[in-house]
Amino acid sequence: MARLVAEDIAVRFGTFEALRGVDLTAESGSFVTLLGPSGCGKTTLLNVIAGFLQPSRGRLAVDGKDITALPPEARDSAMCFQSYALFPHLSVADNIAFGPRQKRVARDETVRRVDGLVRQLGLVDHAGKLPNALSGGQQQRVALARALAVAPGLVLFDEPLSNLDAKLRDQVRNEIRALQRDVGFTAIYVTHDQAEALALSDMVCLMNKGVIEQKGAPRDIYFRPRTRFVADFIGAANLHRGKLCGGAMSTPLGVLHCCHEDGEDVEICWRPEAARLGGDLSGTVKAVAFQGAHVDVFVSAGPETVRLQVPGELNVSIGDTLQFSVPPEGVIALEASANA
Amino acid sequence: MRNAIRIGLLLAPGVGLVLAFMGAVLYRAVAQAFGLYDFSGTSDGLSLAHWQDVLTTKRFWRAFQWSAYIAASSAVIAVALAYPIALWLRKPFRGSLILSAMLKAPLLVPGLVAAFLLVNVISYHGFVNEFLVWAGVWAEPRRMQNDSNGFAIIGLQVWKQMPFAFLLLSGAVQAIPDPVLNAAQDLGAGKFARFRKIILPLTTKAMQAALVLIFIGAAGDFSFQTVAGPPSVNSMASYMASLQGSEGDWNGAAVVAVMLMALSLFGAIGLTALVQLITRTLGRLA
Amino acid sequence: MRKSPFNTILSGLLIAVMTVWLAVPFGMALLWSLVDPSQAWSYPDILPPKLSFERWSLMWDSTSLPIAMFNSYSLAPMAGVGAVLLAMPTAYAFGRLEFKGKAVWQTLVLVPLIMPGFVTAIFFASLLFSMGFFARYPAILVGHVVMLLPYAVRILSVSFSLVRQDVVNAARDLGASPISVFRVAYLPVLKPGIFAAFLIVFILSIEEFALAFVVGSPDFTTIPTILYSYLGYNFIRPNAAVVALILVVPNVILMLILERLLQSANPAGISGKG
Amino acid sequence: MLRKLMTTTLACALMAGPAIAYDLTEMSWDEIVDEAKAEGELTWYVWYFQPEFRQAVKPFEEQYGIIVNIPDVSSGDDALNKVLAEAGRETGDIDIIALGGQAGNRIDVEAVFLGPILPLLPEADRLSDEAEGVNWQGYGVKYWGNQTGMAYDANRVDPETLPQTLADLEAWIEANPYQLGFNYENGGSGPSFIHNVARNVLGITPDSVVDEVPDLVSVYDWFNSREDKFGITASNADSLTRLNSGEFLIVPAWEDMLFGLIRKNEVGDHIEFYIPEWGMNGGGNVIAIPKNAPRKAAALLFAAWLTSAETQTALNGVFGSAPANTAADDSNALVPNDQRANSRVWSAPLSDRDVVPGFIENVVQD
Repeated sequence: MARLVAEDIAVRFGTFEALRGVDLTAESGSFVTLLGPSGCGKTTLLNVIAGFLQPSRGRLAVDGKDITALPPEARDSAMCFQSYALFPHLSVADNIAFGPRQKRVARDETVRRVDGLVRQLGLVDHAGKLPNALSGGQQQRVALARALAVAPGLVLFDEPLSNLDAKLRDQVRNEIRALQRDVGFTAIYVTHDQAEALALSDMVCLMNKGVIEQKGAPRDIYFRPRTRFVADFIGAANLHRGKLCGGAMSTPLGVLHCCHEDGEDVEICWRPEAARLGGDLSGTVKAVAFQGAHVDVFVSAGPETVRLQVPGELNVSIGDTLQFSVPPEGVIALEASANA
Repeated sequence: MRNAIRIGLLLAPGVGLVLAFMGAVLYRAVAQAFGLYDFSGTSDGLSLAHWQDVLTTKRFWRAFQWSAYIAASSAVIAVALAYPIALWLRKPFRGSLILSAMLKAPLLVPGLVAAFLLVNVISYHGFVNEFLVWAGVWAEPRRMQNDSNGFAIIGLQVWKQMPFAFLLLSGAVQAIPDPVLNAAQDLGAGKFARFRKIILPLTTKAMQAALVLIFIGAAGDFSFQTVAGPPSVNSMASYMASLQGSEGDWNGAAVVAVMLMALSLFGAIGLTALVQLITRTLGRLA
Repeated sequence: MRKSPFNTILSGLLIAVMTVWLAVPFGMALLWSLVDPSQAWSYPDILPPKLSFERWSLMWDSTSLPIAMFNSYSLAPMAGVGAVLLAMPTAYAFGRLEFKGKAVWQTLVLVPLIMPGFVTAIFFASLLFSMGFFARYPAILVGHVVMLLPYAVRILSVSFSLVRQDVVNAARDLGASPISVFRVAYLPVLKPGIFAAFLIVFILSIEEFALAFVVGSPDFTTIPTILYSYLGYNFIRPNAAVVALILVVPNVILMLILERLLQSANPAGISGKG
Repeated sequence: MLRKLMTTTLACALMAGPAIAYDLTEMSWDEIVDEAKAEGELTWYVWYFQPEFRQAVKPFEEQYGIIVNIPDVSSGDDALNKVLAEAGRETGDIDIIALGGQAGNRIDVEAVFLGPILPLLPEADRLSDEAEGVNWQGYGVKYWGNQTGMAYDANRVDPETLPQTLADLEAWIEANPYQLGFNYENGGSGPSFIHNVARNVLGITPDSVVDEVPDLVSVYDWFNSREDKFGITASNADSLTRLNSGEFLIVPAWEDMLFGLIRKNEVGDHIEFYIPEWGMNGGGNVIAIPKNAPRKAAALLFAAWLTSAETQTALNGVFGSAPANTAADDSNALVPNDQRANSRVWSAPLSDRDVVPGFIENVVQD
């Protein structure tokens, strides 16, 4: 297990700033996700942590030891690649044993680790096969086993599930989390899938345009987004902008209440599931999407359309007028985004 | 059944023609080596006499050794030069495009012209000699055309064949995905370990193909040998052509042809095995 | 991408070396070809005493250079068309059908590439000799077509495999005749391959020496055989320089065109190895 | 399939070629000339000086209106092989062919060639059917005399110091290591040198009688003991090219070839020529008409023109070749006439064929 501290990491490609001063601390044994749209710098940050990229500024430390200048092969980290990057000429067992052999782990210890991992990840029948003979899910497990075989303090995941189908993805995701708890490594996990991030992480770092917009526990991020970007990226959010006076903002739907200090130009948001049926907000139903447990209802008033999530039993039709309310604790005021 | 006939008909004008032609030529060579189709009309029946005649001459064995030596050195040197360059140019950088275009330039120049250009430059009072004597490196001009080490021919072979090796090898090297190399590095493999454990095994096939094709090409060389080679020794092809052309000895030429094909075959097998062995050994090193 | 001064310096250096490597030999050849017939260039003159283009017109007028060029430049396109046409059915089978022993056939078609050229040439000549077949032009043409067929088969197989079955199906679904299917679904995809195959056979036919030399002996001249005659047996340096330069220039231009065409193609796919 | 295709093509080719049915021996010379003019062109196979010969035959073309095709023939051996290979063919490609005199030893001339043609020629009494010691029995007519000798760089070698005897040569090689170069194949100048050195080493003089090939070990030893003091070249032309560029001081060469090269300034005129007293072989080429020549009358007319005193004089002027017609003027040559006494023949005593293959095996390959 290892505690990673990144301070003021910046990376430049020519004139393009891929990272603009990122600070990140991953506590020992924690699961940290780097989440964000493509091009936000999350993979760049992962490559800096792995050592494939030299930052143009900043420092990295693991357990207090500066590793900024160390090459990847000398770092105590192992990466799981998006494309798996298995060695096509080596059998599954040899792939897994590659790291321990490089790190000059004793022979019987290597054998022990390979056996253990093969068993743990359900690869016993495949140990002698070449990677090409395996399915996508199996390859992913080999990649995971290969990374874990060096017993790293830090395991880096680069969108490891993006090449799997939806069902398999859930399964492997749970396996990863279970393994992380069992084996006890610190995980840095890059993804663009917010559901994955929320489900796995101890801490989510939401990145945008080379900086971390917000970091925190999944609940924090979801229920207390600090900026419009965060609110929008994680889950669905209804946004309003206007003058907040006495904790109230008037919108075409009616007046929304909010526990926040007044201001001339304030942006507020609320989650679709925060809406309650009945109340003094109202609009016309424009579209209805039945989802089983709940119904997504799109309600318009004037130029604005909002999305409500109401229990599945509710029967509404297009054209109806819907009365609803949003409790003040469900309405969040946002800060101006760092990148606005 | 109908499908088999259809496939057969489709293959006939292509593979069929090639096999009929090459089969006839190959049969002809072997048959003439064993005394059939003797045009001089002295004897027409199976015999080993032509083997006896050819294999007892020093001229044949020198040609055999010479061609084996030239082919093996050319193949190894061409690949040894092309390999690091292919690795180096794996990722594009400024100037790398011009460089790889220039590397391919010798493909544009017919072998005969290349040989002529070289002989021109290395002749007794040619550019190289004059320059080195002027610069004081050599006290007097050297006779590089009569060089019994065959450096001129090996140089020409390498010059002409290296682009080919480069194309094959850079194709193979570029086909290795970056993440695979990153993964190896990440798991603790340094530069040399990455080379011998990942790059080498993944490019073995291309390297073997390049070595084999260059070996076979160089073993069968005629033009470089006759234009730029030392006159006191023959290559297998020039000996064969001389037997058939100057002396009208088709059967002797056939013996040389069969031996040349044997040389090509065993050279190819030998080089393939050698590469396999080196790859294995390097891979096993801890 | 990190910039490395090592790369810049090394590549600059290599480019400079290779320029010298190319410029010196060609410069020398050019100088030799310009030696005026009125004054010899011999030791110990460092430079030719007199320069002119006289030797160029002399060589053109008094040698069989024009005939050789005619032979080569008429053989090559015919060999190209022949090889492409004969390669088509096989390439179709290799590129679009699955059948038993396909890999074996795909390897067997490469046999002409690994057979030493002089072996093929001499024993083809021996066959012709036995058959009493004396027409060198068609014999060399057939020889070139067969020897270069592997290249056409390899390139066209790749092209055929790139034709999308859904486009073929769509065309048939819309009621197109076999000819229209070929025109709509196959031809656009095959076109670059056909052109590349034709051009590579063309160039290799022009460069082919062994067969033309042995089968064409003693008097049927192609560009390489006349080159050999002036560079080998009748080696007179200034004349050789003229012939070499006249013949190398069209070749370079053709190869540059081919390079453009094949830029997207994988070289390993063409040579069939790797 | 291939064989079928070829035999079909062959059949077509044969049917297309009309067989010419006339007998030259029964025609008057005027009839032959008329027939030749009707034929209109002819193909002459000659393996050397093709560009020059294309110029030299212009007078013939103008006089008779018959076009002379001179293809680039790769070598004399190849031309001979073609004649032999195609002897069984009904109609060949060759109307008339030039051959080295010694080729007569390798061919059954009566079977392959038309003739005897010598008696048919108007100037027959001034011509010969003997060349290089081989009698062509009238089937071949000598049209070209030439001589091998030693070419040297007169700027750097004093003619007084030129080696004349075997002993001179030994001393000269000792004093000038690696300044002598010669070929062993691709042309006869080097073989002539090897042949004559061998005869001197063995003590064979022109009037010796040699019944069987003597032991040649002493010859091989002579060369092998000096092997790092002479250079092997690739061909006649290569020897002269390298002499011209200053690499060697002395090389064996053909007189006519050197003459031609100097005349066109492909070799500088400081290269001079002599026939040493140890002897060098003289050569002679003949022309002959294959039995299956498609245009026999034109070929015969051309043979008559080529061997005429007028043409022979002209050839001597252009090429420095020794005229084969006794009425021709031979004033153009590289050597004074008294040196001609050093000329030797290829076949006797002791043929070059008995020496050169052994030399290749025991000296070159050693």
